[in-house]
Amino acid sequence: GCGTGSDTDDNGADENGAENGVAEDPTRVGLVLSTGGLGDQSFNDAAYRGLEQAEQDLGIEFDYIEPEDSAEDENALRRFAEQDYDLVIGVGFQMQDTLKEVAEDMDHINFAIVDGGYAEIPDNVATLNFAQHEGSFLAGALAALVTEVNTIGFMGGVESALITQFQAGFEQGATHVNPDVDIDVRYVGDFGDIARGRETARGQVERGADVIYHAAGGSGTGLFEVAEDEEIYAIGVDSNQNMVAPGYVIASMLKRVDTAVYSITESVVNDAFEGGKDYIFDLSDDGVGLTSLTDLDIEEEDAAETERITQEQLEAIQEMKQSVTAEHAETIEELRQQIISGEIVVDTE
Amino acid sequence: MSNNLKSTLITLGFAFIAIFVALVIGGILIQFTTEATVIEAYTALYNDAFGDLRSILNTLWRSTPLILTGLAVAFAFKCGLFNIGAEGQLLIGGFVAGVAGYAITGLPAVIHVTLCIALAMLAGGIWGGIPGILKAKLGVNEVINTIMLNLIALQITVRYGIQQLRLEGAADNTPRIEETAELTRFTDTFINDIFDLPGGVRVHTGLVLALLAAVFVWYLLFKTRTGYEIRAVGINPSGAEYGGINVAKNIFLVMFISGALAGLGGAVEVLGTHRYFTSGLDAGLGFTGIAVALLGNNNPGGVILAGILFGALTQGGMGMQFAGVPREIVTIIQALVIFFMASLQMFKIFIDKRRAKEVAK
Amino acid sequence: MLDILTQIFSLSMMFAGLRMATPLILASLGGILSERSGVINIALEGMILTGAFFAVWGSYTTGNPWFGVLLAIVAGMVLASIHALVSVYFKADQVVSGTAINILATGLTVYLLQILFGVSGTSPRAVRLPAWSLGTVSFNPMVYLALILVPIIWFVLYKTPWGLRIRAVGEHPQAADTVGINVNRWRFICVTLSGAFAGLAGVSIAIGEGSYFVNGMSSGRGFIALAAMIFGKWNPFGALGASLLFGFTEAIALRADFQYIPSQLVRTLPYIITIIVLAGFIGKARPPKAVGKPYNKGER
Amino acid sequence: MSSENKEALKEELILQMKGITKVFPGVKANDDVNLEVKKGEIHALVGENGAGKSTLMNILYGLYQPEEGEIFYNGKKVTLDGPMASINLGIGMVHQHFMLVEPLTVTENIMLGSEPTVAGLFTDKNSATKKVKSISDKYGLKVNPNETIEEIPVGMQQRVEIIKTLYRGADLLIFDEPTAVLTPQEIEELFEIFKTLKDQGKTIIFITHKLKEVKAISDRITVLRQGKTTGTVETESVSEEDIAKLMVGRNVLLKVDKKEAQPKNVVLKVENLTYKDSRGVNILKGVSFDIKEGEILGFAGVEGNGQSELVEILTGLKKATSGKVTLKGKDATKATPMQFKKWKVGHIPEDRHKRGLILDYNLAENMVMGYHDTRPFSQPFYMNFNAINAHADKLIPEYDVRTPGSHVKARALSGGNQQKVIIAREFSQQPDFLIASQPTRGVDIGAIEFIHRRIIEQRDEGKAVMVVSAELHEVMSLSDRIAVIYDGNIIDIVDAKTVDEFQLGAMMTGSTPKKEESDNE
Ligand SMILES: Nc1ncnc2c1ncn2[C@@H]1O[C@H](COP(=O)(O)OP(=O)(O)OP(=O)(O)O)[C@@H](O)[C@H]1O
Ligand SMILES: Nc1ncnc2c1ncn2[C@@H]1O[C@H](COP(=O)(O)OP(=O)(O)OP(=O)(O)O)[C@@H](O)[C@H]1O
Ligand SMILES: [Mg+2]
Ligand SMILES: [Mg+2]
Repeated sequence: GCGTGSDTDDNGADENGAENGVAEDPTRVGLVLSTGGLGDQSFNDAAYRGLEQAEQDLGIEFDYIEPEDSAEDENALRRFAEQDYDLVIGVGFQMQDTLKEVAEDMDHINFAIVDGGYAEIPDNVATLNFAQHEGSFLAGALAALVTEVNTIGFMGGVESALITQFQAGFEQGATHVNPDVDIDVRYVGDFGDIARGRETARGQVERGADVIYHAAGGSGTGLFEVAEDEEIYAIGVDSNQNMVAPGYVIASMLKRVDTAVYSITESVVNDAFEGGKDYIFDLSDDGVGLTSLTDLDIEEEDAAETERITQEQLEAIQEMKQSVTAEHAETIEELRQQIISGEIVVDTE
Repeated sequence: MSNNLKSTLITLGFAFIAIFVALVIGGILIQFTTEATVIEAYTALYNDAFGDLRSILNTLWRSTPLILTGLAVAFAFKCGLFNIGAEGQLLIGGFVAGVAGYAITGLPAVIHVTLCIALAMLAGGIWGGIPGILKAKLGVNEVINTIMLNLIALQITVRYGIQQLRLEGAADNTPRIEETAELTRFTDTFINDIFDLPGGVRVHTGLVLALLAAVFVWYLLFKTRTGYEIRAVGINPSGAEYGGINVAKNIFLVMFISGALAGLGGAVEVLGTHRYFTSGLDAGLGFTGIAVALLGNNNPGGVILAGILFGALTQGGMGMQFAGVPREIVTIIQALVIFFMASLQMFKIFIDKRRAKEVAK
Repeated sequence: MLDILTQIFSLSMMFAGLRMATPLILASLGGILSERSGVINIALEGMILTGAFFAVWGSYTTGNPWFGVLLAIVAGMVLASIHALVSVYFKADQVVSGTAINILATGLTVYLLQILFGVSGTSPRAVRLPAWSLGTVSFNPMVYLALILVPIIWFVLYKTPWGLRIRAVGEHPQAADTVGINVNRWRFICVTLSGAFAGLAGVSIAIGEGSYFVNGMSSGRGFIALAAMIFGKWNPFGALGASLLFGFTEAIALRADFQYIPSQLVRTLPYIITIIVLAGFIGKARPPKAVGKPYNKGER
Repeated sequence: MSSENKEALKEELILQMKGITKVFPGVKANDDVNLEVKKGEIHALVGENGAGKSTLMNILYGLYQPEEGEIFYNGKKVTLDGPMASINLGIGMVHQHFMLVEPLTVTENIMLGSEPTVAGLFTDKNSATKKVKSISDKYGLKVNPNETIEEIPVGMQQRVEIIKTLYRGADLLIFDEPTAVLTPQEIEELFEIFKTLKDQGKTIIFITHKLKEVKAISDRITVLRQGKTTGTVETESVSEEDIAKLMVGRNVLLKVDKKEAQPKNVVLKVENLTYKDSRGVNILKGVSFDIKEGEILGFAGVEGNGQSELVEILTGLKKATSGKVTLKGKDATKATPMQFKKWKVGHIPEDRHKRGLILDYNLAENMVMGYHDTRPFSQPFYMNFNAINAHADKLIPEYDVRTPGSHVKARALSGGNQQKVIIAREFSQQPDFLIASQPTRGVDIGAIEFIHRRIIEQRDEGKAVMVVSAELHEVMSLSDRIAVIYDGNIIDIVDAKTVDEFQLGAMMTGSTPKKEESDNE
């Protein structure tokens, strides 16, 4: 769907494009989402957001495709390339082999892949990778610091290559600050089942966990509901989810797929695309990281302004930060620096 | 014979009307709720499904696993069995093919590929055979067991198997299969020299296998003693028993073959399309196979046609997305086509009634 | 080992099982109504999903979750009436029609989420149904409703004229026809009602315990409900038992701590148990005789 | 007859069907049919299989709508657009294949569609049961209201059907071949019921293939032939032969004509056979007998005394609990149906729809069922459909199967012709031992004659034949020896020439001294 964002967005893009003086020949970006499609509350949504932002700021045009199953990925990638899009982005490392194949065929087109790794990266491909394990390390550390009962939980969606990285980082971070902490690891078995997510979280609470981190997409919503009901703390993932259950989500582990997509797009717009490279987004460049532990984030304030949350809810978030997480902010920052400097090495599996 | 031809033509005519009506309704949605126009959308649908050689070949490529799962379901139906389990059988078959494809090395290509396929069919066959034997020996309803086995297969293969076998740091796939285990793509064969195939044509020899499977099923059902027995059991088990037919044996056999066909569907996807067993294989191919079978009237020829129809809808659906129709509307249109195709039955009854009236005069 | 047992047979595990079972109970009751009248309802899955969507939408737009309940029921019924129209009156294959409904529902909910909420994936937060406390226990209303509906449906099926007709229509439509019962109309009614039940199942997963709609949140429950219905031999109490078994084993898989078995394999437990139980103890389940066959007057 | 009388007669007519035409794809089932029925009479409707009797009655009951024709009920023109229209007029029908819902109880079946309720909500079972009781008392129709249909015998099922019509206030009752599935005793009972109904002022239309019954019970007879009315006659004025001729259009031999039997070697030996069903009930309690080449051993007995199970054991469809079956010197106790076929055992099953035919297979396919694995029909990798079709094309004229061709589905044939298909199939394989179970059930007289002749031919060719029939007359006229079976035991084996109907009847109900003896086992 040609930027099926709402009409107003398109108009906005046009105006912006005109201002930037590239209206005649805007940069065109094709986005092939992974099979979960839009609404996964994870990288698909984030990648889309990044391009929306680019549409507004940089005056690009973009199209996206949601393949019905992964067999269609190639088709979609190739179609974009054949239509001479300036940049074709694939999301999810399920796509990495197909993308490489297409990129080698169409070597005059720029490609990027979110979460993809190659032994040898083709010259026209940029891989965008995230140190989710590092961010999760901080989430684990925070959880271990906040827990009052020495038991924390990790709730994954489905056992998979990606989610394992979240889990590994979380466990390492937690034991780093408190070697004796009990970590209850659970998988929902589904990325889109709130009810199962809820029961999973309830089970974790029953076994004593009072801080739970999730990497379970839509199922994670169940965790936030349980956090409110059972008065425990949750840690969100991928984007700022602190507003979902204000006062109960102590932090979110951000994974800035949107920023990554935006910046690679920007490089194309500026004729500065450099392929054959692996772009790693990690703690050092805020490609991953925790939401602020002391003050309100822009997103949180923005949510209140646009009335997605009430003023009281905003205050609840603020108050929670002050009473719960602020005291650990320094420790977490230190850990962050240690990881950046290489003093602490976080494993992925 | 000419009467037969006539009724086939009439059926085809109605099929077109059904598709047309579905497209009209879908068109209204497209026109009023998306930025694409009906014309753009449907031109894209047609072009991507049948517009040029590449589209046609890719439609056939998308049809390949659907024809196989459709055959699996249809074959079981002919014996009065409802195999909802093609999905699970496909997964198991695909998984086994994927594992055999990389774990076994050093074999010549023909042998390796054949071995992978044989193992996949065996595995799918066992997965279908379990509910088959439970039905045959204990009379347990096959629908419930095939549903259960679908869920078990998903956990064992996609969820557990892949996690155990995938290489560290790699995506959710089993390791890539050896080249000797690949089903050749048409682009790598002499066909390429003749037609000069464009890039992105992914149809592979799995298509040939699917068509062969259809011929096999047709021959088995309608030309052999086994088929005679299977159909008899499907229509009237007591009568078949009276006729000296071993009902239990046939039920097991049919579920085994049905599972093997679905397993073959998994194998061609793995060996031909993906080249590894991937979590993406869990894409409802088995469930769509049910619709393919029933739309195809449970006959192999019909299954091929219905499989191509669904392949075209998927393939063309991608084109519609490029034209600005979001995927969900594509999905809705697919559902509408099925509805109207299924409702054709009504027209047939109507025509029969009209004929009776004519005879009376 | 003992630890596992105490975990499994704890009260909270029972409660979790009951919560997980609720949508299954409701949907399988719908399945019973439909199949007892002779129409296979493989479309429960799609109706649950659609019901869940409208539950959230109704609750969200009005702030009153009960309005969501109402909408979910209506939505389930509308979808079901399409299935009924196509498979009862147009004599389409019931399984094909059901498959089409399921495909339609996946597309439709995503589409409506876009159109009505302007978002994709997860809906905004809706108002949840209030929990009802009964002494020390507290559940969402759907749990109680499911438990109450079981005897009611049983009563309707076995103690009222309607039930008698429904059973007759599904078992021997010609016989019903010859005493002046309108076979197709009863089938239409039953299938449509089954949609209401599936809609309620959708309510229970969407705003029963929670407050959101997520794409594909029915997660195959329609098929499990179908299995529960067969497992329970098309009897409401049987289906209740089967649903509880499924819910309970699922709760165990989600919540109990099996040290040495990978969780993916633990998750197969409910299904393996079902196969074993069916093979070992229950055996043959005889479906209503005419199920799956469109009724044509002139045909025998 | 004075004109006044004629007027009175017109008054008396409860039903007139005029110029009824009904077409099914490929068949004109009724072609300008006329039928007049008087109030309070028992009117027999006869004709060959496929003559259109059932179709005409289904039209009267509103199940089918005719393409042409008019119906007058009590002098008024009526439109019967559904069963409800007919029921409301007071027409009731007992179908040949009962319209009963098996898992429901007797009362539930009877009240279905017109249930009394309490508070308009739930079924008032008590008052329904009461009403059933009062009807059953009034007309002498014994039923057990709370048993399910599955549990009760056929005769009672039929009484349930009758009560169903009376419950709805029927004045005109249609019976489509009500006696085809009944035992002689049950037929007696049914006729008593007919008389009671007639005494109470009800009118009865009655379809049967048994001319003796027509003579015994009816007042007038209407004959259909190939979809057309041949005429209506007073029963008193015609003989059985006359009716037969009207139906078939030629003279029919109503008596079986046969030579003296020439028994030779023993073909089948059954020793102490017992059978327990899945619920643990003893069905066969130690049965022993043998059958020789060139003789017909008939089995007389009220249905449900173990005959069906005996036949199924002797064809491999059921396994004996104990005892021994020896066939041509080989132990056949545990043999499969296929083995029995290989040993050249022919079997005409009692239920042609359940066992005998694959209704959706065409005639050619049906005519090789059970022999489909033999040459020339089955070749190593394919079935030779040319041979199969040729086989059918040869048998169809030979066995006088009335059908447009061998490609027609068995379902489309009338019952008699379906039966002939089975007979053609079994006889064409030249069996050494033939088991014929209810070989002429529901079959018209022409076909009965034909079937009987063929069975005796088999005997005369030196084959061993076993005949099981609920029809005493049939058993007596076909058999050389008669085994009387009662409650799972063979009471006695008697010479068919010396025994009479009353003796047999008595033995069949178990009232001989021998009964106690065998019961003691
Ligand atoms: N529903 C139907 N569809 C098609 N053909 C039918 C149908 N019902 C009856 N026929 C055909 O119409 C003809 C008359 O059938 P009908 O049942 O009236 O005969 P009948 O006199 O009752 O025969 P029988 O003595 O065997 O009961 C037969 O050729 C039969 O095959
Ligand atoms: N759909 C149909 N198509 C073709 N023929 C039909 C169809 N339905 C019924 N018939 C035929 O019409 C006839 C009417 O049925 P009827 O109740 O008289 O049974 P019948 O002929 O006496 O058979 P039987 O005695 O074996 O039960 C049957 O012979 C049956 O085979
Ligand atoms: Mg008849
Ligand atoms: Mg008959």
